[in-house]
Formats: sequence, C-alpha cells, structure tokens
Amino acid sequence: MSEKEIMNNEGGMSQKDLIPEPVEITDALIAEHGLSGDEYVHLLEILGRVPSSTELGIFSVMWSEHCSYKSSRFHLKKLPVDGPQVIQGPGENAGVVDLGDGVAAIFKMESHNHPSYIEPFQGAATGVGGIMRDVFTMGARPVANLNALRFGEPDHAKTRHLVNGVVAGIAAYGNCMGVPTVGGETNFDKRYNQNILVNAMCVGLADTDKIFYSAAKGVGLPVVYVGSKTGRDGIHGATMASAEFDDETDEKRPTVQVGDPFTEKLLLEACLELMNSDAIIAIQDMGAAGLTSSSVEMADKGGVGFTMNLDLVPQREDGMTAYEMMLSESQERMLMVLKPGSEPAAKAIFDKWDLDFAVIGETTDTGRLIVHHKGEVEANLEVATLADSAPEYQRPYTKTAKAETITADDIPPTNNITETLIKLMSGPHLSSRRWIYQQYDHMVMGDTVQRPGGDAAVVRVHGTNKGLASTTDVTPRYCYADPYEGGKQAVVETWRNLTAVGATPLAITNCLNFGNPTRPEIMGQFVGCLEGMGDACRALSYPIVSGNVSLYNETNGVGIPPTPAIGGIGLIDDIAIQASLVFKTEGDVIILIGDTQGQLGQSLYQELQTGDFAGAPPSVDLSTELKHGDMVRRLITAQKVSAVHDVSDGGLLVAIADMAIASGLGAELRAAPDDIAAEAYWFGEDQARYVVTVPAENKDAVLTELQTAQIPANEIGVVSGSDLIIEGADSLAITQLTERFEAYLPNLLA
Amino acid sequence: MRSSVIVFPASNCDRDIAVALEQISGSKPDMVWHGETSVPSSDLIVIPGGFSFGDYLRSGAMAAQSPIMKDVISKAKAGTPVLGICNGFQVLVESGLLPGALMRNRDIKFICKDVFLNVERNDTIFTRKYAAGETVKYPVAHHDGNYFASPDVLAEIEDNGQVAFRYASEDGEVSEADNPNGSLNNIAGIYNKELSVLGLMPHPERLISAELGGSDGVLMFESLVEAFA
Amino acid sequence: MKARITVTLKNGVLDPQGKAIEHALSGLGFEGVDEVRQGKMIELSLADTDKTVAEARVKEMCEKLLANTVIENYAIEMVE
Amino acid sequence: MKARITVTLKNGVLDPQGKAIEHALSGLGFEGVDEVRQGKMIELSLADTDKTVAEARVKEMCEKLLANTVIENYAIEMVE
Ligand SMILES: Nc1ncnc2c1ncn2[C@@H]1O[C@H](COP(=O)(O)OP(=O)(O)O)[C@@H](O)[C@H]1O
Ligand SMILES: [Mg+2]
Repeated sequence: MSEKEIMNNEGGMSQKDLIPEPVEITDALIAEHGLSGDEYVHLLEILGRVPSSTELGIFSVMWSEHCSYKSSRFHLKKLPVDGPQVIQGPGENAGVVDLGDGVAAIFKMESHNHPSYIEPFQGAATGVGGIMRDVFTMGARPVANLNALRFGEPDHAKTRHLVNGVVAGIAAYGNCMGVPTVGGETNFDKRYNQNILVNAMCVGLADTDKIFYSAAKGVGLPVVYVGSKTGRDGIHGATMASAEFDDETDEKRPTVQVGDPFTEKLLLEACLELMNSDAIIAIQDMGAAGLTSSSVEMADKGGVGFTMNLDLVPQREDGMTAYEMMLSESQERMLMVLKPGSEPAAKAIFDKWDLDFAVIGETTDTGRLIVHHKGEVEANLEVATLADSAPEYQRPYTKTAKAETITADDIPPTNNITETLIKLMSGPHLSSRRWIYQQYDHMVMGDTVQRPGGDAAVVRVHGTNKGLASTTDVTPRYCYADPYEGGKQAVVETWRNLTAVGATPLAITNCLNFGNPTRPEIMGQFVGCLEGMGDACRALSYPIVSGNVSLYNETNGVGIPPTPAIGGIGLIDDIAIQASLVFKTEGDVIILIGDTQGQLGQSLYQELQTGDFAGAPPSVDLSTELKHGDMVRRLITAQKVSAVHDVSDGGLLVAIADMAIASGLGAELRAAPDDIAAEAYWFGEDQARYVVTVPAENKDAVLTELQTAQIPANEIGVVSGSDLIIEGADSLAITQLTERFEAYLPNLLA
Repeated sequence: MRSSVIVFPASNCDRDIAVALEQISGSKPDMVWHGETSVPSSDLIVIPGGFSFGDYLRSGAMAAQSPIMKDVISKAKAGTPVLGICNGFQVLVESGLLPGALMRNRDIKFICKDVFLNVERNDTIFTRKYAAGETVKYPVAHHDGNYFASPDVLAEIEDNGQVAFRYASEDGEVSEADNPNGSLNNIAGIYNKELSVLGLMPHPERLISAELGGSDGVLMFESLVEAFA
Repeated sequence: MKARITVTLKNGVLDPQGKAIEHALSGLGFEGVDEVRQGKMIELSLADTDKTVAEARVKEMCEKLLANTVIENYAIEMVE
Repeated sequence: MKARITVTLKNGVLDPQGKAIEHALSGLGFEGVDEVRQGKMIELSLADTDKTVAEARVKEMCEKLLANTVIENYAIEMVE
C-alpha cells in the first residue's frame, strides 16, 4: 500500500474503528506530562477511552499553560482589543494594524525565558527566530526587532555570562536575518537572578490585501510541511516553559533547540515568494508544541479535520516515533494548506531555496485529527474538543496591599545633586545600553531613521515617507509595589515614548511575565496589572492586538517581580516632521511639561539613597497623560519644538542629562522651585511629563498655547555650552558625564 | 551605469545596495542569483553585504565557491570593476580576488556603528569624487572585519597603494583608538593591484541621505556613475 | 602542560554549520560525504605540573565555560 | 570511512577568540592558563573504502573549502 493509500484507507472504515493502542497509564506518566490528576480525569471523560501515548502527549502540550493560557485566559478576555485601526486582534499568530495606503503593520512579542537561562545564546536566538516566524507567517516582511531583557543583579555570579550569551544570541539571529534590531530595554534586579526574562518583539509590514491567516478552510486540501527537518528538539518544551524551576533544573538539562538563522532567512524569502501567488489557503509556523499545535489550530479555525501521515515528515534523525514528531519543537518549520494543484509550483520555490517541502496529509470533513505512522493510527482525536476543552482556571487571588506614599522626608537627603546625577547615570539602571545595541545590526534594510538610544526607534515604511515607531517598556518595581498603577504605567510609558518622537500611538503587544499563578498573591499581581493595562489602553484608544503569557518564572518559591512588558507601535505621517531627544541648538529654551509633585516612592533616587525600593509608585492619571501627550504631538507636528524627551526612570534631571549626552550640548538650569525639596524635584518620577526645547523666538507662543490648554508648563533653563550648570549646584562637563554613562556596561561585561 | 548585484542565500544587503544604485545612477541593477553561471555584461559587479550561507564555516567561504563566482572572477580578471561590501569583501578575499583574510573582530563581538574613514586615494573609479585625503563617515556592521595579511603581503599592499580606506578619527587621525575591529594598519578596504576591484567592510550604501544619518556614501556611487558615463 | 579540548554538539542536536558544509561540499562535486559535524577545538597551556591535577582543572573549565553540557559534549586530551 | 579534520590558526596569526577565552578563564579564577587557541574540528563520513583515496579527497576539500590557507593550517586524521 502506498503512503497515500494508507491515509485514504480511512474512508472505508468508521472513524471509531481507528482506535490507537492505549498507553499504560501510571501516576508518574501523568505527572511527567504536566497534567494534574483532575485534568487527567477530565481527559478520560472527553475521550471516553484511555489515550495512546501520542494522544497523551498531544493533550499535555495543548493543555499546557503555554498553549492553553488556562490560568490567564479568563482575565485576558477583559482587555480591549478593538479599534478602527485594528485589522486583526489577538488569536492569530500576530496582531495586525492598518497604517493606511494599503499597508499594515504585523507585530507580536514573545518570551523565551527558560531556554535563555539554560542556554543563553541559543535560547535567546531561537526566541528571536520564533517571533519572526509569527510575523512572516502572516505575510509580513519583518522590518524591526526589539527585545526586553531582565537580568539578575550585576554582580551575581551568572549575570555576566547570561548577558553576554543572550545579547550575542539575539545578535546572531537577527543580524543574519537582515532585520534591524532597533530597540528594547534592559533591567538588572536581584529578583531575576535565577529567572531572567528574554522577551523578543518583531514588527513586520504587509500589504493589507495580502495578509495570511491560519484557518484551513476547505476539504481535501493538501497539508504541506516546509522548512527544516524534524529532530528530537525540545520535546516537551511547551510544558517545560510552564514549569517552575528548582535547583535540579540545571541538572535535568532539558533539550534546548539550536537556532539556524540561515535556514530561517531562506524560509522567510521562500514564504514571501510563495505568498506572491494565490497558492496558500492557510499557513502557520510551528512554534511551541510544533506540529501538534499548528495542525490543531489550523484545523479548528477552518472547521475541518486533518489526516496526516508522519512517514512523510522530513526527519533529521532515525527512528523517531509519532509521539516525538508530534511534540518536536525543531525550529524553522511551517505548516501550510495549499490550493490543490498548486503543489508543484510551490515546491519549485522551496527547491530553489533548498528547503524541504512535503505534502504530509490533507484536510477532511471528519473534524478529527488522525495521525498515521508506519501503518498504525497513533492518534485519533476530535479537533474541536482538543482546541476548546483545555481547562480554564479562575485561580484565587489576593490583591497587593496599597503601600504608603513616600516623601522626601522619608529619604536621607543628598547634599550634592550633581554627584547624585552622576551616580544614577553611571549605574546599572540608567547607564548607556550601547554595549548591547552596538552588537545588533540596527541599520540593515536601509530604513532606520531613528536608531537605538532614543525614546522610540523609527524605521521608514520602505518606499514611502512614513515612519513606523516602536518601543518596549515596563517598570517592574512599580508593578510589584502596585500592580494596578504599574500596569497602567507600562502602557503609558510606551505611549509617551512613541509620542515623544512625534508618532501617533496605534496599538500594543505584550509579554506578561509572572511567577507561579497558583499562589494567590502572584495571581493578584497578574489581575492587578491586567486591570491597569486595560484601563490605560481604553483611555488612550490604544488596543492590545497580540501578546504572550509566561508564568511560573519562579525558583524555590521566589517569584520575579510582575513584569508585563509592553511593546508599542506608532505611525509618523512624514518622517521630515519627527522629534528626537537630541538638543539641537544653543539658546533653545528648555520647558518642562506636566506637573511635578516629586514622587519618590520606588524611585531610582530612593534606591540610591536607601539601598532599596519602597512605598507607593508614582500615580498615573490617564486623562492627564492623554492631554499632555496629545499636546506634545501637536507641538511636534507644528514644528514648534526642537527636541523632546519623556520623563521616566530617574526623573527630570536624568531626562535632561539624556538629552545633553545625546547631543554633546550642555544646559543652564534654574534651581528647583521653593515649594518642593530639590531632590524630589530633580529625581521624582512623576508621570505625564515631557521635556521639550523650543527655539527662543517660539517660547512665548508655546507657553501660551500650553497655558491656554491648561497644561502645566515651566521654563526651566536653556541649552548652552558643554556643561550642565544647575543654579546653586556644582557644574558638570557633559564629556565627563558621557564617559561615566558609557563606561558602566563595558566594564561590567568585559 | 549598468550594474549587477550577486545574490547569495542569506545575502541581506542586496535590497539596500539596489536602492542606492538606483537612487544614484538612475537605473536598477540586475539581481543575479548565485546559482547562475554567468553575469550579464555590466559596467560594475557588486557583491553585497549579508550573511551568505549563514556565515557558517567562515564568512564568505561558501559563497566564494558558488557557481556564479567563476564568471565573476573571470570578468574581474578581464577588467570588469567589482565592488564587495562587508560580506562581499569577505567573499572577494575568500575567492582570491583580493589578498589577505578577514578574521573575527578583535573584541569577538558583532559591531554596528558609524566609523570614520580616510579615503586613501581619490584617483580610482570608486573614489574620484571624494577630495584628496578626505575623511568620511560610513557605518560598519560586521563580526569578521579584522583585516589580516602576512607581513610581506601587507608590505606589498601598502607599497602598491592598494589600501582604499583606513579607520580614523573624525579628524582623520589614524590610531588604534579608532580601529573598531583590530585590522592591521587600520585597513577598512583594499583594491586589487589594478584598482578595479574594491573590497571594504563599511557600508557606503547605508548613508545616502540625511534622514538616514548622513550621505557620505553618495560620492562613491557618483564616482562610479561618472567613471562609466 | 598542554591540553587539547574538543567540544562537539551532542547527538541529535541540530548542527546548522555541519549541514551547510555538507551541502557546500556536495555542490563542489564531492560525493558520498555524509554526517558532517562541526565542533570546536581549544588548545591551552597550564602552569600545573601534575597531570591529574591539570586534567581536573581543565574539566572544571569545560563545565564552567568551554562547553554547555546542555547541548555539547567535550573531550580532554592532555598533551606532554 | 570517517575523517576528522582540525583547522587551526597559523602561528603568528592573532586569535581573538583564544584571547577572549583566556581572559574569561582568568576572570573565573583559573590561573596559569596561557596560549589559548581556538580552532575548528570537522568530522565527516565518506563513501570511499580506500583510505588513501579518501584521504586525498579530504585534503582537496580542505584546500578548496574547509580551511583558508592564508591564515589556517589543517590536519587530517582518518578514523576506522
Ligand atoms: N536590549 C536592548 N536592545 C536594544 N536597545 C536597547 C536595549 N535596552 C535598551 N535599549 C535602548 O536604549 C535606550 C534607553 O532605553 P530605556 O532606558 O528603556 O529608555 P526609556 O526610558 O526612554 O524607555 C532606548 O533607545 C532603547 O531602545
Ligand atoms: Mg523604553
């Protein structure tokens, strides 16, 4: 019997007859598959029989936290996902937003935390590879990569090795792909010592009429496997990614995948070439849970069944079982459903790019996923049940108690503002990230108009004058102290960063990194952050179109601080009219927009002075953010301001120092107002603030405009010389500040 | 100017160079797949930057053995000008069209940033529009740009005036402090003896307009356009 | 005392470089070449004079830095 | 028939990777480590049955592709 016939043979039989051989069930086997006792009972009820080994594997990955979102789904449903700009919200491989003129941005962020801790180079590299596949599987050419990184404390034994490996891995993959890595963020905090976070974001561009989805609609269509061959990579990776670490994890040495960016680059070009024809009905990358989740999702969305013959799967290793092939997480692979008859032309493209191309099955009207291997039926499951039956938990949670407000009186004062500034700017939190982004090719594709180092990166929409701005942000210490305020702050900081370059913020993606959700206080953090994010998105008309959840970032019961990383994108209509934080001209007047109470709780200044973060984080007023940001954008569009920077970590003086360093120009600053302690004024982390500079002749008009709009605005100094001179404090040469700012990471990581 | 751009699997600056060539010369280059065996007749052959064959084994090594390279080599030997940028430079040394080798950067890391270069001579088809002794800004983006040649080969290159560009400070001073990758004698690019083949690590095609952060690369392409006018 | 360490990818771990070399060799007309794997070779010299001590130290270097045993194997050969 | 090829940098050619490893080892507290050099090891299997023929072919592979003789030496070891 030919392989094709083996599949067709089903036709004559009733589906029920194709029952695979049951596996011998033990408690240990169930536990190994990450299933609870209750979940296994649930599985038995659904199936009405004992599963085969392959079926048990399929259920275990489909029900893993990573694929099923069983702890988070209930709360995720409350997030705002709509807007006139949204073409596709959460639920597909990535979110899609309309940029006008027939162009769409397709973007998503994803975590690769656990693998990156175990094998930093390959873990981070394959994270980048995975997120790019999510984007180009929808028809987009990736045009910008970003990465949000959290490491342990700088002098922790492993930190250097981890930073070096992660950054090199991101660089190796992104650079080879020829996609610029233009931004991100990097934090150091002891609470990530044993659980680093590596979140990779990718933004791509596609024609709005050429977006590809994963719904495999239609019966009798060929199911096609393309890309790399399948090996025994990362089997159980998805359940692994949902497991907590313990001291033995280092010893267990789970399989980590090795990335092959060269093959992915070929896969990208081959897929985009095929997408130029009308051959593709549905396409989905094989990410976590590989062939299992891609086939189930495609079949489920299309309302069809899939019959596959695993003998036809291109294999890298000998003697692979059905279980292994269904669960393999080998990288650089895609599953497609094609129009019948288009296979030869499609194959020719993949041949040209030296990639495997194999028809491994077809869509059916049975509604079942039937997996054949070596003449046996190894799995026979109802697709809809598999897709929808995953448990959904409303886990108990306790909300984080509100912390008290900190004032300058609670913190030992500094007697030297300038010295404090130097310490902040040359420490782990605020020092230059050049050592990192210099390892990333951030200019390839020839469209990078704002490179890393500013508020948001900007790449030109190829062949147009439009600019696509992108950024990632979250302040985990705020989220820890007050999940709700922290969740809001993460969203508004991305919104401010986009605004500060003159972009209209469009939408966000996210990567929700938390500890163990079965602990009520962790679940409370999760719920709180999501409520904050949701409120912020609603207030700013800034919906969430894609995202990812990473739970169990915890070792020996110690969880990471809640880290909902937000990735935002925005649009600049004409890149001739954008803003940057670089001081432009001596004599430009420096204006602070927004109100300063001097909120020092959870501030970097507080940590510097006391050794720790405490109290309530700065409060976020969403309507104020909207009002101030919209005004700043109007000023940029009207070309009335010469430089713009939002005020965030470290406060006002840090923002000004950033602008000075970026330009080499200094500033003369007025003393803090009398009604506020100087350190609270300079280092408070109050939100909804921007520093702008305006040419002297525009000053009065701009101040009047702000006043009329009832937006607090104060002239605080002037761009001048090459020193930072604060009334009543020591002056500081920008060259000296720059040297200290640039020295920290190279010294740490050498 | 008629130009051809050779495209290898995982070349990734092929589009960038095509954009630059078209912007400056007014005509689109022919894109030539590595599996072809002949390059259409052109004034200029360009080997673009990227990660041909993933930079596996050695950067440029596998590309240098591609079918198309036989014709590139024979056309180059017959006098057709060839420009290799970044990975293209690596391909040119691996294929023997230029002397020396490009090793891992001194600091092992990939490095992407703007650098300053001294244009060593302005009497070649690639540099005729630059001023004599001009210092220009081009970006580098490479992992293996550390130029090496044995002492006698290096002496010969220097004696023949084959050095095209040297890493320098903004003021044109050549010192180790401005050497981004450990290249011998701060060499950023070299010619063949006939001055018809140029390989360089920095990317002139990346700085061709103010919005991209500079336009010092334009004159290289204008030089070529003028040479073939 | 000198040591020579070879670090190779574990069986079953994808070796993109090996795969690409194999492909390039066949493109060059070398037929029948198979199972190409690329590894690293590290040579170093040690101040130690006792071979057992030296070897133990090299082993520690491998575990800590030179190999990642999640995906790589290593072998140590003491020379002289 | 299997071959194992080691490709090393020639004497006198600076080895940035070796230097970086040396530096990292000393950072980890390994003292007295010196002259660290990093090379490549390539293993492959051949259809040939005659050792001399096989070895000659491997030599050709090295000259054509596997080593860059401007900067590298190679050594071939036939296994089995
Ligand atoms: N891991 C990283 N990769 C690339 N760029 C980074 C990374 N970390 C930080 N950066 C860049 O460094 C600059 C400063 O980052 P950050 O302090 O987070 O800025 P902000 O406070 O304005 O959000 C930004 O331009 C950012 O894109
Ligand atoms: Mg940021």
